[in-house]
Amino acid sequence: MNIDLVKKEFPIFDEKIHNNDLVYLDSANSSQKPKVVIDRINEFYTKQFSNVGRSVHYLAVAATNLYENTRTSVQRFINAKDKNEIVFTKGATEALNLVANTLGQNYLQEGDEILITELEHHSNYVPWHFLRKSKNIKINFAEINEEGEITLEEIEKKITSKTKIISVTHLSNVTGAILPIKEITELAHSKGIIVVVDGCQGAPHLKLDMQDLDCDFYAISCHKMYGPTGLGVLYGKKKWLEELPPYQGGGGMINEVKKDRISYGDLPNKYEAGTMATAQVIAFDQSIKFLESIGIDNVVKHEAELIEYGQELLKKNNSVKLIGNPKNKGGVLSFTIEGIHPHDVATILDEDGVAIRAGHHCCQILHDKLNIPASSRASVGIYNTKDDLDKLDDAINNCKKIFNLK
Amino acid sequence: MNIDLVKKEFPIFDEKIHNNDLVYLDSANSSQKPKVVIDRINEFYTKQFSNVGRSVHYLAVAATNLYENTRTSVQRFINAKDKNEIVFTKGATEALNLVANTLGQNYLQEGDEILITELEHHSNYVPWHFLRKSKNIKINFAEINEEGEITLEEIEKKITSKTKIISVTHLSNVTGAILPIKEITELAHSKGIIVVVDGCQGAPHLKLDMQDLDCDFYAISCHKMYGPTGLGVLYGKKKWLEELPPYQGGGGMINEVKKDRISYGDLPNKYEAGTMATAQVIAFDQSIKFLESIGIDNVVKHEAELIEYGQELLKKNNSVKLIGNPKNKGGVLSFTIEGIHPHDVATILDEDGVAIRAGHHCCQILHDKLNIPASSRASVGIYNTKDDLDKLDDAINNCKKIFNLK
Amino acid sequence: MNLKELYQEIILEHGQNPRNLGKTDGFNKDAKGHNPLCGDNVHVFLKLNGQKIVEGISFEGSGCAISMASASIMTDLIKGKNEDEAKEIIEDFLGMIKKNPELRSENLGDDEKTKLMCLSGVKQYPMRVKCATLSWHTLVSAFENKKELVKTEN
Amino acid sequence: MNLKELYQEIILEHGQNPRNLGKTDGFNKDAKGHNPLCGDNVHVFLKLNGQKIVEGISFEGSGCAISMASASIMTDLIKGKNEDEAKEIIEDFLGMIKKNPELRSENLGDDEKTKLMCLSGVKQYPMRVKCATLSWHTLVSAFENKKELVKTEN
Ligand SMILES: Cc1ncc(COP(=O)(O)O)c(C=O)c1O
Ligand SMILES: Cc1ncc(COP(=O)(O)O)c(C=O)c1O
Repeated sequence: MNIDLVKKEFPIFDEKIHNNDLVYLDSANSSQKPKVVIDRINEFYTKQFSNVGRSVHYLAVAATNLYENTRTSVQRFINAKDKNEIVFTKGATEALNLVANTLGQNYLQEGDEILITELEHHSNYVPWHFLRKSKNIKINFAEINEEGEITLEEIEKKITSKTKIISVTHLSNVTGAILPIKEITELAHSKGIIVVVDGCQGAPHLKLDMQDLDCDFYAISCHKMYGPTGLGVLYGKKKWLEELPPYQGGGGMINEVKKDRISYGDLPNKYEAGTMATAQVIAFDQSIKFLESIGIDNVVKHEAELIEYGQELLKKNNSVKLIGNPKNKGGVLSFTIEGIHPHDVATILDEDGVAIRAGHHCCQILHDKLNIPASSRASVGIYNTKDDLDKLDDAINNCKKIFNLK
Repeated sequence: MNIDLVKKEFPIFDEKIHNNDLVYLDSANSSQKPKVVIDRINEFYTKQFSNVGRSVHYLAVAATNLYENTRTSVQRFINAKDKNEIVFTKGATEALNLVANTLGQNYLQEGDEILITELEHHSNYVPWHFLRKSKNIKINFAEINEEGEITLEEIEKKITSKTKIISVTHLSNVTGAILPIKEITELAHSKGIIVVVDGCQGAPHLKLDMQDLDCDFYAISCHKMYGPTGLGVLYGKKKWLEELPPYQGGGGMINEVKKDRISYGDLPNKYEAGTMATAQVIAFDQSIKFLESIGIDNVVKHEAELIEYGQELLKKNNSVKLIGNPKNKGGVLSFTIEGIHPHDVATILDEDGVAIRAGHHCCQILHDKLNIPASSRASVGIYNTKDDLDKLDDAINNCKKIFNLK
Repeated sequence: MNLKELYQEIILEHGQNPRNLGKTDGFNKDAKGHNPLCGDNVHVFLKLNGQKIVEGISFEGSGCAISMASASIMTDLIKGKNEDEAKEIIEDFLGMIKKNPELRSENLGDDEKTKLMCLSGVKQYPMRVKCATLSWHTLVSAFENKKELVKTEN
Repeated sequence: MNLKELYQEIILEHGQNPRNLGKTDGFNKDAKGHNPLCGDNVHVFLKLNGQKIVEGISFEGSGCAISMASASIMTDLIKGKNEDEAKEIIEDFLGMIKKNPELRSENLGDDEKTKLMCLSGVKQYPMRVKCATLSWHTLVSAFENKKELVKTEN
C-alpha cells in the first residue's frame, strides 16, 4: 500500500470536528484504527465469536486458531525467536507491571538497584517504585543531556555493582529521543544486568528486531499500533518467562490444581490467566498485516520526513520552543509557547480541528527537570501529512493572535 | 424487548455450523454479543475514537464522557452506592487477583485463613494460593453437600477465629448452585470477616444489588454478560478501595510523581493504571442497556424455565447423570454420560451444531471431589429456547447411538 | 464563536497579570488545591478578622489562563465580603459554571457580576471547567482551614 | 460423514476394552503424560530386554475413547518390536496424524497398518489430535525413561 494513500483507510477522517477536517496529532496517546481492523472485530463478533482454548466445538476451535495466528504474526513482526515468547496483556502498563512484579518476586534482593531514566513514562517508573516499597530496592535515574537524550555514556556512568535491571524507553513520548537499546543491552549483558524496554513508542514507529536488540523484555501497546484498545504484548526471552513465577492466577494458566498445591502451565499459558481479550487479539493480526503491507521501512521514512518538516516549521515560528533536539528522533514534537499555557493551546487548536495533547504526558520527572509544569505535544502516525503540520502551524498562529502575541 | 424475540438480536445465529443451525449452549464460557454492542464498537472506532481522560481535544472529551457513562450504568445495574466503587479491569480474573493482591499487601498476616469453597473456579483459588506461598496464609475449603450446594451451615462450620476473608462464587459454573451471599455476608460481617464474591456467573443470570448483598467485593466478567472480551468489573466498597494500596502502577493512577516518592490518585483512577479498554468500556454500556430493556426479572424467569425444562429432559434420558441438584440453581446443566467420555460427547454434539463445553471447567477441585476427570456442560443465555434443549437431547441420543448405548 | 467567549480580553488580562498574587500579610487560614490532570496548583491565603470579614485574600500557583484569571477575579471579588457573603458568591459561581445561566447573588454589584460572568464561557468546555473551579473549591477549603489537598478530579 | 470415520467400530471397541491395561510385569522403563486441557492422564510401562526388544508394554490412564483406543492399539502394535522399529512406527504414526495420508513403515504388517489407520480420522478434529498422540509421546519418553511429565499443550 502506498503510504500517501493511507489516510483513506482510516474512516475517522471522514468526520468533521467543529466543522473542520480532523488533524489528528495525538497518535502517541493512541492511534486511529484502519478499516480492516474495525471490520475484523465486527466480523469476529458477528460470525465467529467464541471463547478460545477451552471448548472443543467448532467456533471455539476456529477462534483458538485465529488467536494463535496473531501470536505468530507478532513473533514475525518483532522477529522473536520463539512464538511462546509472546504474551498478550491488557496493555503495555500491565506488561511492565508483570515484569517488575515477577522479577521482584524471584530475582531481586534488598539493596539491589534498578536504573531507569528521566525520560520514563509513569508506567515504567511506578511498577518499580512498588518494589522500592516492598523489597527495599533502589531506583537510580540516568539524566538527560541538553538535547533531551539519554546517552550510552550516561547509562554507563549510572551503573553500579548493585544494578540488576535497566529499564528504559525505546523512544521518548516527549522529546522523541530514540535510545541506543542495542548498545545498552550489550553493555548491560556484559555486566549481567537485565534489560527491560518500554516499547510503547518504539513499536509503532521503528523497525523491531528482538534478536538483534537482544533485550530481555519488550513491552508494546497495541492501541498505539493501529490496533484495538485493551491489548498489549509482552515479549520476554524464553529463559526468563520459564524461570519467573506467574503474575496473575486463574483459569487457563494452570497444570494441576489440588487442595494443597497447584502447578502452572507451560508458556505462553502461564502468563495468560483468565479469559483473554480474544476479539482484540484476533483483530490485532490485521493491524500487523496492515503495517506490513505498507512496509515498516516506508513507515519509518515517512514519519522521519514529517518530523523533520514539522521541526523546521516550528523552529521558524517564534514564541514556539521545541522540547529536546535529539539527533535520533521519532514520532513526536513537544513544545511550549512563551506566554500561553499548554492547556490553552490545546483548547484553541482543537477549535481548528487540530487534536494535540497538553499536560505532562505521564512524564512528571522530565517536566520537573525541564522546570515546566506542562507542555504541548503533536505526535504523528502513518496517516499524517505535511499538510497536517502546516495546519498545526496555522493553528498555533491563530492561538498567538488570540493571546495578542506576535 | 420481548425475550422470545431476543435471539434475532444476535447476528451469530444467522451462521450455520456444519450445515446446522447453531445451538449455542456455552454461554457460561462466554456469551454471544447482540448487534447493538457490536455496532457500538464499530461506531466508536469509526467515528469517535480517542483515548480518554488525557487530552482536552474534542474526541478525547467525548470519549471520556462515554467512558464515564458506562461506569454510571454499571453502578445503576448492580445498585452500588457510589460510582467510584466501580473499577474496570481486563476480566473477572484480574479483578480477583487485584483483590487478593491488595488485601495480601495490607491486610493479611502470616497464619490468617481464607475460606473458599469446593465449587470455586481456578480464578477464585489461584490468586489466594499465591498468598499461601508469599504470606504463609492458610486456605480452607467449605465442602459441597450431596446436591452440589454450599450451605450457610457449612460456611459457618468452617469459619475459625483466624478466618479473615471468605471468597465464594455467587453461582457455580458447574453445579449451577446459587450461594446465599446475603446470609454469608451477614454472618461474616458479624465476625469481622471480609466477603469477596466471584460474580462471573451471578452477573449474567441474577438480579444484582450490592447494597442488599452487602459483600465487600464483587467480580464481573463483561464477556459473559453480552459484552466485549477483555473487560471486567470489580465492585469494591469505597472504604476498602480507599484503604487498600494500588494494584498496578502507571499512567493515570498517580497524583504526584517525584524521584523519591509517588502519591496515588483518587478513586477510581487509583485502580485504573495505563490506557484502559476504552472501546470495550464504551460498548459495554450497550450490553447493560440491552439487558435492562429486556428486564432482569424477565431474564431470570426465562432462564429458570429453561433450566427447569432441560433438567426434566435430561433426567428422563437414561445414561445421562446430572451433576448436582441444588434447590437454588441457575444457568448451567452439567452432566456425564455413562460410558462416553465428555470430550467425545462434545465432539459428537458439535457435529449437530450443538456447542457445549467438556472438561473440568476450571474446577479441578470439584471434579476431584466428584471423582470424575471431566464433565459435559450445557449452559444457557437469554437467547436460548426450549427448542435448543430439545436439540441437545436429540444430539445426546445421537451420541449414544454412535457409542451403541441405549 | 465560542473561543472568543472563553478567552475574553478580561480573562487574558487577568491571566497575564493576576491580582493578589503572593501571600497576603498576616493570613490566618489557607488551603492548597491540585488538578492532577493538568498539573495546576493553587494555594489560597485568607485573612479573616473578628467579624468574619475577609480583610485579605491572595493566592499562589501556576496554571492556564482560565485558572489564573479565575483565581485573580475570585480574590478581587471576595475581598471585603464577610464569610457568609463569600460562601454565597462561591455557590453562585459554581452553579453558574455548571448549569445556571445567571448569577443570583445579591452580594455582588453589577460590574462585579459582569466580571464573574466572563468566566461562564468555560461551560462549553467541559475539560476546562476544572481549571476555572479549582481556586474556588480551594477557597471553600481555606475557610475551613482544611489541611487536605483539594483535588478536582471526579 | 466425518464422525463415522472418527468413531469407527474398532476405535469404540478398543476404547471400551483397552488392551494391555495395567502395569506390565517386570517393567524397566516408564513415563507419564498429561493433557491439561482435557485432564487426560496416561502412564506407559515398558519391559525392554537385552536385545532392546519390547517384551512387555502396558499403560494406565483415563481419557476419551480416542485416547484410550490410541493407547490400546499402540501397545498392541509395539509389543514384540525392537526399539528402532518401535521408534519408526511412532514417527510414522505422528506423521500420519499431522499430515501424511499414509503409513510408510515397513515394520508393520498390513492388518497392523489397517488398525493404525483407523486413528487417522482424528486429523479432521484439530482439538482432538492431542487425545490421539498423548500416549505416543509418552512412549517416546518411556524409551528414554524420562522422569519429566509429558504435556501435550503447544
Ligand atoms: C465462576 C467463574 N469464575 C471466574 C471465571 C473467570 O472469568 P474470566 O475468565 O472472564 O476472567 C469464570 C469464567 O471463566 C467463571 O465461570
Ligand atoms: C512511553 C510510554 N510508555 C508507556 C505507556 C503506557 O501505555 P498504556 O497506557 O497503553 O499501557 C505509554 C502510553 O501512554 C507511553 O507513551
